[in-house]
Formats: sequence, C-alpha cells, structure tokens
Amino acid sequence: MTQLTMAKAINEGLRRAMADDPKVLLMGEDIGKLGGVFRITDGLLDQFGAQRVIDTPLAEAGIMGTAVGLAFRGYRPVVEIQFDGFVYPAFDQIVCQVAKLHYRTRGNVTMPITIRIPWAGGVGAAEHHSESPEAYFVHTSGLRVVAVSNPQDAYVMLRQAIASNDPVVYFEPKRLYHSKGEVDLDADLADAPPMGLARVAREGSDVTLLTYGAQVTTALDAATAAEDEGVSIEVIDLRSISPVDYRTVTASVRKTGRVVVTHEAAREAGVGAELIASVTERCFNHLEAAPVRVTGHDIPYPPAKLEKHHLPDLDRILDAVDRVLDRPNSLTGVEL
Amino acid sequence: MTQLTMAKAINEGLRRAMADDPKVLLMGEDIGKLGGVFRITDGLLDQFGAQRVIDTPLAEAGIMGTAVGLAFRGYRPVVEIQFDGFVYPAFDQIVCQVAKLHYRTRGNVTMPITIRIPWAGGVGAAEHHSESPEAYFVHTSGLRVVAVSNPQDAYVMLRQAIASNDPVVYFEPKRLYHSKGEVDLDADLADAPPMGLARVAREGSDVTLLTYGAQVTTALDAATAAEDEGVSIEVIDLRSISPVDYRTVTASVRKTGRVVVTHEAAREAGVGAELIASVTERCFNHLEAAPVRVTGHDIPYPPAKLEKHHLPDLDRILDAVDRVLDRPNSLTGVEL
Amino acid sequence: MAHTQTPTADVATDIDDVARLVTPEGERISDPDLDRWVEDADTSLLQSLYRDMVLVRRVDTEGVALQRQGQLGLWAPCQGQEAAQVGTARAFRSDDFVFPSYREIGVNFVRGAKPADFVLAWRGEEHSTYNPYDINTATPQIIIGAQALHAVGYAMGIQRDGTDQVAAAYFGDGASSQGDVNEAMVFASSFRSPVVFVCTNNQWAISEPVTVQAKFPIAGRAPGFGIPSMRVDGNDALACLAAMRWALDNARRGNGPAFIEAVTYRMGPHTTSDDPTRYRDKDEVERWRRRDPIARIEALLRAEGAFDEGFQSDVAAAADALGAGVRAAALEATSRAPIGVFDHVYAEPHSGLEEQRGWFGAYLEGFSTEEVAR
Amino acid sequence: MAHTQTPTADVATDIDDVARLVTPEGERISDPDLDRWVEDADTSLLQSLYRDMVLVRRVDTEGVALQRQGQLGLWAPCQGQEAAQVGTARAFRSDDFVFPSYREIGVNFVRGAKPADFVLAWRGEEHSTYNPYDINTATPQIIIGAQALHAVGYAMGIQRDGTDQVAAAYFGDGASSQGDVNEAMVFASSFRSPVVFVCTNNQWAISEPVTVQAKFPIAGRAPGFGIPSMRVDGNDALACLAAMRWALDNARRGNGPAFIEAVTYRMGPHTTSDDPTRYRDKDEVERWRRRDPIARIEALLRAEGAFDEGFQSDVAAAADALGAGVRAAALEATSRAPIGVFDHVYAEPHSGLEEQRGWFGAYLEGFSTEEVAR
Ligand SMILES: Cc1ncc(C[n+]2csc(CCOP(=O)(O)OP(=O)(O)O)c2C)c(N)n1
Ligand SMILES: Cc1ncc(C[n+]2csc(CCOP(=O)(O)OP(=O)(O)O)c2C)c(N)n1
Ligand SMILES: [Mg+2]
Ligand SMILES: [Mg+2]
Repeated sequence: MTQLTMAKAINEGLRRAMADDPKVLLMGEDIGKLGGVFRITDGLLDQFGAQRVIDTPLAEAGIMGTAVGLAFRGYRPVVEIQFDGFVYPAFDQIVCQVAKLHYRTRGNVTMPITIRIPWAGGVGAAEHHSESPEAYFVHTSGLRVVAVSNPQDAYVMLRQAIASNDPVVYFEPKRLYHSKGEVDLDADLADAPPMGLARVAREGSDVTLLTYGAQVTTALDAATAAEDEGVSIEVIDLRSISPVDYRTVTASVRKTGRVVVTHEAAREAGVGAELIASVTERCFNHLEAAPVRVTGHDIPYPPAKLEKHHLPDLDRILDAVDRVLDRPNSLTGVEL
Repeated sequence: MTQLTMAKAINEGLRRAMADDPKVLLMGEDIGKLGGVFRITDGLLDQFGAQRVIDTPLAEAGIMGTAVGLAFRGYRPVVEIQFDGFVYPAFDQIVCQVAKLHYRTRGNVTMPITIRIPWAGGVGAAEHHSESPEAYFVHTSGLRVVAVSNPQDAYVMLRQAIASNDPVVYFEPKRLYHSKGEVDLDADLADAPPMGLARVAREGSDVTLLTYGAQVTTALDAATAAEDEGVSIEVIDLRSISPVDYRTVTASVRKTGRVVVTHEAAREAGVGAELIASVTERCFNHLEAAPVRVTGHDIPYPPAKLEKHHLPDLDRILDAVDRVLDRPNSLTGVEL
Repeated sequence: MAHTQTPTADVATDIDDVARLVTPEGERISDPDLDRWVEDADTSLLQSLYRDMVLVRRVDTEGVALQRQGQLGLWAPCQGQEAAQVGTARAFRSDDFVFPSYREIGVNFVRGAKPADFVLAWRGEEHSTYNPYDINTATPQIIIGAQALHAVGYAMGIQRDGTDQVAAAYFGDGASSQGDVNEAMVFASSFRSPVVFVCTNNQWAISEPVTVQAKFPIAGRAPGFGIPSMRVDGNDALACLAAMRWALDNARRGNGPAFIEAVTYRMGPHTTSDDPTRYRDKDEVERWRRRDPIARIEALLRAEGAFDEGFQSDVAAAADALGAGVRAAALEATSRAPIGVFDHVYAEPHSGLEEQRGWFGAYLEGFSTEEVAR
Repeated sequence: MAHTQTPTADVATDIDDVARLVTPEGERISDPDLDRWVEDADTSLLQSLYRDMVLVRRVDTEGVALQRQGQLGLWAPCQGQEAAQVGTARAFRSDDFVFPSYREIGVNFVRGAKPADFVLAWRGEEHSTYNPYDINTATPQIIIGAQALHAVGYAMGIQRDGTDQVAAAYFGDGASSQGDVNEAMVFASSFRSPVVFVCTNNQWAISEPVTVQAKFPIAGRAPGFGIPSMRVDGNDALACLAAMRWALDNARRGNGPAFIEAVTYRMGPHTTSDDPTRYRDKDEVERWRRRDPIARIEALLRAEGAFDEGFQSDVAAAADALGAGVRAAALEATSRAPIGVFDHVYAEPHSGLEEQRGWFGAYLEGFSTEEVAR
C-alpha cells in the first residue's frame, strides 16, 4: 500500500496499463511534455515515447475520430479530454461511432476506448471548466460510465476501464485530484471488485444516500454530521453510473426505506432522476418517504464566486435528509 | 379550421412566422428548392427568397454556429436538422453557446433560435434516422424542449417557439408527418394555450399515462383498448418536455394514483426517469403503485426490421398498465 | 511562400479542368502526371475495369429494382460513379483498409463484398453484414464525413505497426464541408499518416449543387493543409486508377497523406426516396450521360478491337449471375428473432442490459402464451 | 488550376516569412501589399499605436499581479501580442462587430472595454461584464474556435441588412485545427460574407508548438477555401493595421471574407496556471523578446524624434491610471447574492426554474433563520 493523491494514482494506472499492454495508447491535448494540464500523464512521454503518448492537434472530434480508427486497427486508445466542458465537439463521434460500432458491426469490431474526463466543479474555474456532463453518456446506449471517488478506485477502475473491450467514459473529479489515499499498486485486476460494483462507503440504517465522484466526500461529511443529530446515514458510492449496481442499492433501500440522491449535475433528466425512478420501481413497497434529489440547479454552471450556491453541500444534503425523515426542512409546507 | 397533415401544418407555421416577422430566417440542408427531405419548407424559398430560406453547406456545427451569429445580429433563425441522428455535430454549439449565451451575457444577448428536428422511429429508416435524442436537450439548462403530437399543436407551438426569446428545440415526430387533423390557421397566439402547458388528451380515472410526440397516438390507442377491459386511462400529452407542466401532471396523478410513462427513447436517464422522479417526489402519498416506464430498450436503435421490437407499442403499454394496477403482467414474480 | 495569397481561379464547376487518360469519346490520351502509373494498362486491364463497372452497375440496377418492389427500404444509387469507385478501388492492396460511405457500392464490390452485403442493410435486416476484417473495409458510413477521421486513426495505427499498408476514406463533395473532414486533413498532415482521401465530387449533395459547398475546386483545399492533391476525371476509370496508384504509392513510401477529387456525376436520385426533378435540369443529366464511364471504356476497347462478342457475353453472364445473387440475397433474407435486438450492444457482460433482456424475454414469452391462450 | 497541387514550402516555422512595415530594429520599410493601406501613418498615428500597446501591457501586468495576489482566479496574459491585437483592432469601425477569444485584451481595450471588463470574469464574479452591444464586441470565447462561426453568422446578418459593416473573429493557431474554424471558412466562402478571420499564431497552444497543428503556414489554408489571406508580422503594429485595413476594405466592398495570420509570440505562460518551462526553451523566449512589439515602435519613434519626455510621461500617466482602475475594479468587486445564480437563464418566464428558485429561496431563508437561532 502506498499513499498517493488521486492524480498520481491515475498516473500510475495509466503507466501500469501501458506497461501491461503495448496496444494501449494515450491521446490528447498537452499530454506529452506538459504531462497534461493536471499532470496526470506526467512522465509517460519519457517512459513510453511519442508513438504511445500522442499530443494531438486541438480538435476533440479529431481526437475521438482517430481513436475510433486506432481501435479498428486493434489499439486501445485512452483519450484525455482536457476539461469536462470540451467534450461536446467529440459528442457526435462518441454517440454515433464509439457507442454504436460494436452493435453496427454485429460484434466484429470492438471499441476498447477509454475516455478520461477531468470533471465537475468546486475548483473556482472559468466557464466551461466545471461541467458535469455524465448524464449525456449514461443516456447513451453502448457506453459504460464510471466516476471515481478515491485513489484506490481511481487506480484500479482505470485499469479495468482500459482492459474492458467496451468503451468506458471515466470521470475524474478535479477537486479530488490532490486528495490522498492508500493505493495497492500491485492490485491484481482479477481480485479487485468489478468496475460495475457499488460500494457501501459508510453503513447506516435510517437513510440511504446515493452518490458518486467528489460528492462521496460531501456525502460522508453529511453522514458524520447527521450522526451527531442521531441520524444514521448509509452512503453508497455508486462507482459505476452506467450500469448501476442495483443489487447493492436496493439492499440498502430495503433496509432504510428512505433515499436521498446527490450529484453536482443539473437535476432535470440527470442521473439522480434515473436512480429515483429505478429505486422507486424496485423498492416501492419499502419506501417510507418520497426519494429526494440534491443536485446542481437547472442553470448553466455559474461564475466561480457563486458556485458554492450551486453545488450541493453538506447543509443541503442534511436538509434533504430531514425531508425524507419528515422532519422540519426548507420545503416544509411548500406545495410541490 | 382546415384539415391538414402535420407536415403541412408545420409548413404553414413557418410561413406565418416568416410573414409576421422579417427577422425570421430558415437555415438547413436541402430546405430550398427541394423543400427539405420531408418537404416541410416546400414553397417557402419561392415565397420568401434565398436570403430568408438558406440552403447551407453540409455541416451542422456550421449551421448552428452561424445561427448563433445571426441571433447576435437580431435575427431569429429557425434551423432544420435533417434527421434526429444528425444533430450531434451541432451539440457543442447548442450546449455551450445556444443554451448559455443569455446567461453568459447577463441577459444582454438573446438566442431566439428554434431548432426543428424530424424525430424518432417507426418509419423503417436506415441507421441514425430514427433517434430520440430529446433527453440530451432536456438535461441542458438554458434550452426549452417541446414535442408535438398533432397538426394543431404543431402549427401553434412552432409559431410560439419562433416567437420565444429563448432557444427552443422543437421535435417533429416523423411518423405523424402524414397524419391529418383540424388546424385553425388564424389562431391568435395570444389566445392559444401557452407552449409550456400539458394537455389532457383523454380523461380517465384509474391510471395516468404520460407521454409526448408520436407516442400520444399509441397511448390513446392503448387507452381505448384498456377501456374494453374496464380500465380507465387518463392520457396526458406533455407537449413541453422542458419545462414540464407539473400542475396538470400532478392533478392527474393525485386522482389516479397510478402512473405509466412511455417514450421511444432509451430508458436510462431518459425523460421518463425525470417524470417518475418528479411525480414520486410530488405525489408520493397519492401513489398506489410504483410508476412504470415503457420505453425503447437501452440499445442503439436497431435495424428497421427489428424496430417494432424496440418501440413501445400498445401491448407493452397495456402490460405496464396491468403492472401498476397489480394485475398479472410480464414481470409478475420477477424480482427487480 | 508569398505573404499574400489569393485563391486559385474559380473553376469549381469546370468539369473539364481535370487530369484525364481517356476522353469522353473514348480516346486514349496522355497526362504527364498520370502516365507513369498506368504503364501496365493493356487491353486486359481495360477489360477488367470495364467488367467490374458493368457488374457494379448491375448491382445498382438490381438494388433500385428491389427497392421499387418493396424488398428494400431504401437504395442509394451509384450510377455514373462506377469509374470513380472501381478505378480508385482497384489500386488498393487487399491489406489496405478502406472506410467507405453509403454510396460506395463499386468500392465494396472491388473489396470483395458478397451479394448479401449490398442489400441486407438497406433492407433493414442488419446495420451491416460483412465482418470488416474479412474484406479490410469498414461498415459503410452514414454520418457524413465521420469516416475520414477513422481512416486517419487507422493510418496512425499502421504507422505504429511499421507496415506499408495504407488507409483510405471515401466521402462526397457535401462532406467536404464537415468539420470532421477538415480535422482529418489536419491530423493526417500533422502526423504524416499513410491515408488517402477520395472526395467523390458528384456535383450534388442531395439537392444542393457543389457550389453551395465550394466556390473553388475542392482539390485545392488539401495543399493548404500540406497535403498534395489531384483533381481527376471521375468518369475515366483509368485516370482514377492512376491517380489512386500515385496517392497510395506516396503514402506507402512514407510521404504521408494525399487527396483525390474525382469529378463525376450522380446520374440517379440521391436515394430512391429523392425526386431530383425538383432541383436539377434534365439537360445537365443528359450532358453527363454523354460522359458515361462505362461507355467510355467500351469505346476505347472497341477502337482497340477488344470488345468482341465473347467478351461481351462473358461480362453479361457474370452480371446476370451477380444480379441474381443480389436478388436472391434480398428475397431469402430472414429477420433476427425479436430478442436479438439486444445482441452485440456490449462486448462484455452488462448487468443492466442483461436484466432488460430478461424482462423483454419474459414479456415476449407471456405475450406468446397469451396469444396461444386467446 | 493545375490538376495536381503540391503544398507550398514548409515554412510554418519561418517567422520572418511575413509581410512587414517596421523591422524588429524599428526601421520603417516598404511592403508592396501593405503600403497603400497606411499612407496616413504619420507620427501621431504611430504614437497612438504605441500608447495603446503600452496601456494594454499595463492591463496585462496588472492582471498577472492581481492573480498572484489571489484577487483573480486566473489570467491569460497577452504579453508579446499587443501589436497583433491593437494593430488589427484599430482598423475597425465602431459599428463593426468583433468576436474575440479569451486572450484578446488588446482588442477589447481598443473596442472600449472598461477596467472592470478585464477582471471581473477572471475573478469569477460574472461570466462576462460588458453588454456586447455597447462596444460591438461579443463576450470573449473560451470554447476554442466556436466564435469563428458566430462571426460568419453575424456577417450573414449584415448582408441581409445591406450595410457595409464587417464582422471579425479572433482565434489562435491551435484553434485553426478545430472543425468550427474550418466550417466557418466554408460558410464564409459559400455566402461571400463580410467577415475577417484573424488567426493569432503565437507559436503555442498551451504546451503544443504550432507544428503540431500545422506543418505549413496557416495562412496558406484560406485560399483553398477561396478566401484571400495574408501572413503578417504580428509584432509589427503598423503592418497589422495595414493588413486589417486591407481585409476590412475587401469585405466592405462586397468581396467577402479575408484571412490574416499574425505571426507573433506568447511571451508569458498560457495562463497563470501554466508552467512553460516544462515545454519550451528560454532561448526561444529570449529571441522573441528582441522582437518586442512595443520596443519596435519606440525605436521607430525615437528615430523620428517623436519620443520626447512629454509623450513618455503622458503615456506613463495614462497607463498608471488605467492600471489603478483595473486594480480598483478587482478589489471593489462584490459578488451577486446567492439567489442570483438563477438570473438570466431564460429570457422569458420558466415554470420549472421559477419553482426551483423558490425552493432555493426557501432554503436560504431557513438557513439564515437557523444560523440566527444557533
Ligand atoms: C452528419 C450528417 N448530416 C446530414 C446527413 C444527411 N445526408 C445524407 S447524404 C447527404 C448528402 C451528402 O452529399 P455528398 O457528401 O456530396 O455525398 P453523395 O450523397 O453525393 O454521395 C446528406 C445531407 C447525414 N447523413 N449526416
Ligand atoms: C474546445 C476546447 N478544447 C480545449 C480547450 C482548452 N484550451 C484552452 S486554450 C487552449 C490552447 C489554445 O491555443 P490557441 O488557439 O493557439 O490560442 P492561444 O491560447 O495561444 O491564444 C486549449 C487547448 C478549450 N478551451 N476549448
Ligand atoms: Mg455529392
Ligand atoms: Mg496559440
């Protein structure tokens, strides 16, 4: 076990995947000499050379489209999108090609492409640098979508994503890049929990709190705070948001009967909507209260000085917990 | 009142909007001499000239980006995307520019752009020609999204969309283009129901069936069939899927206590997820059963000969109705 | 370079400003750029080009007929473009990899597509039939221009593998406007990748004449990206073969990408759903009919005394057999079972989809039981 | 045109292959293409160019300082690019409409941006401050290349209004790779719209040298699209002014788009978050320091005897005042109230958002009551 930041854990995950399989290539803007704007690819150009760590022209559709061609040729491209807000020029190639080619070719062509996206807010960034676009990919059949919350998962799940023969969108919460944790660098993928499995990050009995990515930290903080008030929250780190591990989720909900979901992305047709719809469908008779979402507002990401009023924080989560527990909360008396 | 096909009603809506406001322009591929591949713009080039009916180069990002520039200049572009599956190259301009410019400029710049999308399946088309991408836009803050189900709405709501100072994505169900209905061509927009209002398409008391677009027809057929079995279904045509008229929706759900949602789009993080999450949140104590979705599978749109096994039809809807009524259904005994 | 650059002359619509080896009348002429690439062009090569084009036209005619008879949902005819497709495609090695668009019937024919491969997708049975690796040809692309990038990426893979293969992308004049095609030129130039872009300028993108996309020759764009280009008579199979050999050789020798604009004409509608009388003159079509690519080689062969009855009947027989094969493939097609819609979404087990497959299976079962019960 | 086109010479990195009116040493020279556009270039014009550049540099220095002091979240310095920005922007009429990128501090200064307009967005108070219609300049664009299309669309609007205004887009060498920029050239050429593309080739796109984007001069691309172009010394304010006047005049007279590549250098980091020592040589930076755009005009003015103390102290005072204004604007900034995040999402009432605003309002209220209660 080694103490690593999440950024370093991802770096090590890439290094290991490249060492294990010569078909693994990295592509992106500024990933070479600079090591990426977040230094995630630091040292990899030196170690693996310019044929495998490719600084591309500044064009995301171009990056994704050439990654598709490389996959046709048997390569396993790992694409870095520089920031969450710059994935949209590549959207057509992702939705129409990356996600559909295996289906289109009746399984003859695989698209083992990993799309790494430094992701979400809370870092005081400029416009387009704090987006949470995950629902777009969750809604896109043919993709898998994961979001990591700690260095160990970041390391293992990246390797799993790269090893997968399916395309995987891999979300890296920017605001956790510098957070540290134990990482087992020798982890054998065969022994590691599969990429699709959710993790009970904290056990609890009163309320199930579903989340992923950086919000796991916020959720755990909320659970600690709630404990002081005598409320026991079970926090589930989904890890994979498509598919979702409903076995773990429903087991928890059947136990608690109360559900709060939190994510940074906008609420409308977000991942939270899917979680609540699915949980309601699966656990209706166990629910004691309507599941509640705590999400970003349905607004464009606001200027940095205002982001704290947009991002769901501990207080907003606790307010929602009060709501599912039918205790006084901000919406008490408000008709929905 | 005149009997018109939906295609003709949309054509008349465009004609009227162009006649009313010289700032309204049409842009798209093949919309000039050809009148569009669905003939929706038939005759408009002749009537309004090439300065207002613009055959563009074959590049959707280009169309959307130049529409943004025209909006900056005070124009009201109505963009035709030739088929649902070709909107993705324009996604970046839609998400980062069209949806956000009003916010970014603190209201100084408006984006009165209408994006018309011939939409969804059931017409035996080739790949990429039967997509239901509406959830992507519903999840995008800053846009409004409507989906029409009959010629009268098509005519009035198109004019409302064009008159709106907000960007509106306007979905036209291809498989209803040739369906006919009464249209009041002299409709005064001031008297018409606002674009954001849902419509109770058929009253009923046992189950609320929420849908939009071409599925309204299927839903009404299902309601008729259910009546024979003594089940009274209230069908709500949402018309606007962002924002949703929850006043109308919750009034119905509070009455019936049972909800089925149907749409063609994939299930995961689709509009149905949002509807169920919101309805559950708003009407939990009135719900007698878990709301159920009947949607396209979470697969890429299948080849035409198989689309009937993908699209939710009358039988699948009735099966879901059985489920919310706790009557024997395909999932009886299946653990979710 | 000069600091100030003005565009080349506006000849986008000058269809005779092209490199050519056989005139529309069937006369063999010389071209300084092309000659060296077809020194082997003897009668038998010309005959085989002719033969391939006739067979391709037969596939096309059969496709249109099958669509009219309701056997196919749609068909995108390639009539008029046989030389551009067959001529260029014949220059490939079998281990080169080709990314075609939906209209490249002739390219796929040369690559080795089987009769069923031409019709089952248009029939709506499958999105695609052949295994791309069997004929080193990707599934025909419908998203305009997307495949140009795929070809560049594939070529980047070739570079990494150190082989002398070449990747190629086919796209239309309309596609030249797409960002993807331009980004493909940027990437190909930046990485000097072994890729050939073949832009089939058939004068139309559905109803839009090429002048909506380009007021200047499309071939003139590539050099700005550092890519040598050639504008060739797309109705001259020999010239197309020569140009493609030049481009492939250039790539194979490590000189990077090349661009070919094949100037030709879409004789038919865009697809069987299209009505070209709404937007183009009969005269234009008639003018191009006089440049027919098959008639041109036929005239040359006749002049050379190499168009005897034996040859003609051989070709006719092969065409008939192929046509019958295509027809049979359409008529004998069967559809996948309903539950088959779930096949091949993912390459590895997927808990969500497996569950949905189960639900739908239960539904189908219950449904059939019910049917039986009634 | 010739049927076969080979690219122009590989001079992407030849920074002296440019049109120029003032040498790096400050000598006024003649250029056959540019001379006629600056016949009015007397001392006072040169002084005012100098003055503007000094003021812009002061804004830039102040921005960097404010960021270092934690007053701004980020800053994208324009040092080294003052001539490319000021020189071109000075050619506009106030009723032309400009679409800048995030680095066009000098362009926005010339357009009339106020001190607060330079800092409040980087401070994170607002996405943008000025009303675009007040200075006929769009909000600086962060999505690389997107604004090129906006400028073309705006120019299409100008055409419809029948005025002789011009739209312009500024973007970088990196942006030249984006599909949007290339599509912008396609549309501009197709519609012959009055738009000028200014590509600021500052040699770097963050850590990537221009050779990743282009092995051949970027200015060489436009002619392939039918757009005349000019490659100009971007550190020569007079040459930039002249080139832009040529381009604007061309557009104003109805001849359609033009393209300018201003060859310059980003002296600083990409942004204050960047560490250029990781990817570029100090030597390169030093070489470019000797081509400083401000020093160059200063040398010329000195040679002309027009750089006396009075002028110098006037400029210094103006720069100090502007710097102080920028600083004050940052320090005095206040943030919107929390509920203000909901402002201006839609132009018209929106039931969903109003409801959410209400919920959040209730939450904020309850929260403050609670706070008080504790
Ligand atoms: C991204 C995208 N936009 C629009 C279309 C619809 N469409 C199909 S073919 C076509 C015209 C293509 O013209 P061209 O590139 O010249 O090829 P051709 O059909 O002439 O072979 C269009 C607009 C599409 N398939 N993909
Ligand atoms: C679509 C998109 N992709 C990536 C980025 C991240 N990014 C910001 S600036 C930049 C480099 C831009 O280089 P260039 O166009 O040369 O402009 P310069 O910064 O040199 O002025 C990159 C990659 C972005 N803002 N937008
Ligand atoms: Mg064409
Ligand atoms: Mg640059």
